[in-house]
Amino acid sequence: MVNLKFFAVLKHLIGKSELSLDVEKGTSLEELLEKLVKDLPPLKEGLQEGKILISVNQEVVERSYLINDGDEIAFLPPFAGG
Amino acid sequence: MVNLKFFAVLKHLIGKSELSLDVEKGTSLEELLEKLVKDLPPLKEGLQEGKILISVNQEVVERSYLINDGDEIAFLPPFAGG
Amino acid sequence: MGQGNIRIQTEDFSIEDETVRVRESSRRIGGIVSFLGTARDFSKGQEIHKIDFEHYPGMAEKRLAEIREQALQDYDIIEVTIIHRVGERSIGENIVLIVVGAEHRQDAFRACSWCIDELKRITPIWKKETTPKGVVWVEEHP
Amino acid sequence: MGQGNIRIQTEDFSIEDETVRVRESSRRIGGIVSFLGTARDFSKGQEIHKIDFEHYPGMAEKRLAEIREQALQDYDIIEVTIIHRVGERSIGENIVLIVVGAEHRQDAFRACSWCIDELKRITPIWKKETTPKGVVWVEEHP
Repeated sequence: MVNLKFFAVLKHLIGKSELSLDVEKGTSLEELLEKLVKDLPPLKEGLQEGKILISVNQEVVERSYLINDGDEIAFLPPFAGG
Repeated sequence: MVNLKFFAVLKHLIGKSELSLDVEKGTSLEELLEKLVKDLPPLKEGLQEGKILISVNQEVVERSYLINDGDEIAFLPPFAGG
Repeated sequence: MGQGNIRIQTEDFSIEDETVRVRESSRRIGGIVSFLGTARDFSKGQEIHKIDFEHYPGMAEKRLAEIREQALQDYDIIEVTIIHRVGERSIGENIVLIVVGAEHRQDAFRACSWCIDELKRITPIWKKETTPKGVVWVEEHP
Repeated sequence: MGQGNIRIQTEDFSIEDETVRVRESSRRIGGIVSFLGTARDFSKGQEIHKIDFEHYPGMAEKRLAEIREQALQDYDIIEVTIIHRVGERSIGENIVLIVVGAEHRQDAFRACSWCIDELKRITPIWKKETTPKGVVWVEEHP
């Protein structure tokens, strides 16, 4: 089981801020994304434009990352703090 | 009549903060200094080292400046504000 | 939390208190440089009625703490405080405060400028502006 | 005098009040950069017991006003406040405050840094430090 988090415009577009999913051990983030974008088109758009960063357990990671049970995976639109 | 002002270390060394003097119209600052330094050795030292600036009516001037009656002439050691 | 050097909070901060705290952290401090970011009334020509800041709780605080540590390591400075407000804000309100204390002012200027650049670059905070034309999620490039 | 953007005074200033005044001078202000100079407890290895600031009344205020005008002309900024304290000061006390408000932070950082450099360069203010070895008139090179 992994926990997905959506923030800001993504939360607004997707219509939810969290989602829990079962994933097989050893699945890469890339593979998870392939499944996810079918159900969540706004995610696809953001990911294609390269604007959305992905963090796992609050650290930004590459898409080759291999998912572990209990991971907190977050989708981060462009930051605008300050 | 001109009014001389001494600040900080100069005031301390010379032992006074102000001095009034009669000068002939058209006298240059350079000429005034030649007379002054005989009576005020600390002034001579500072002027030779190039450390002391001279202002007339609160604007820094060159020594070629021609003195006018009523001028406020100040001797300014190195600044240390801030 | 209200007294730490790294905070994300909805309530306002006291510029005086935060500056004095940095000043009193060491008698060696000779210069303090601060950056205060406020909510402006227009952005790209649009009048803004309201601004909402959202953050990723936990991760945002971690990034600010990392920025502080990195600044203390990379610059010749003594103390750093970073505070960012979130939630619904109005025009003119304080948004972010960075206070850097150093022996010498040049180090404090450089470190403070770096901190706000880095905050904008890596901290998961988002800004939604409400304008007469609708809602805009701001994408700022520092 | 107590409310102006250029002041030389013996009493302390409020960092909060001065910053808020700059912030409220225009709704376009998005970034405020401040420099606070404080009295450090050592200078060139000497412990300092007391610091006395002396200024040339009239000329010092004129120079600060010129610095403010020049900064407003040369940088893309909106407001500047410069305050310098004089008289007998203790370690840790506030000495100088420069607050610069601008639309964009880079302009505010540059202008604030320039103002304090220029203040040190052209303003007739002197500093006497009392150390265990006696009295020293400081000659600082910015």
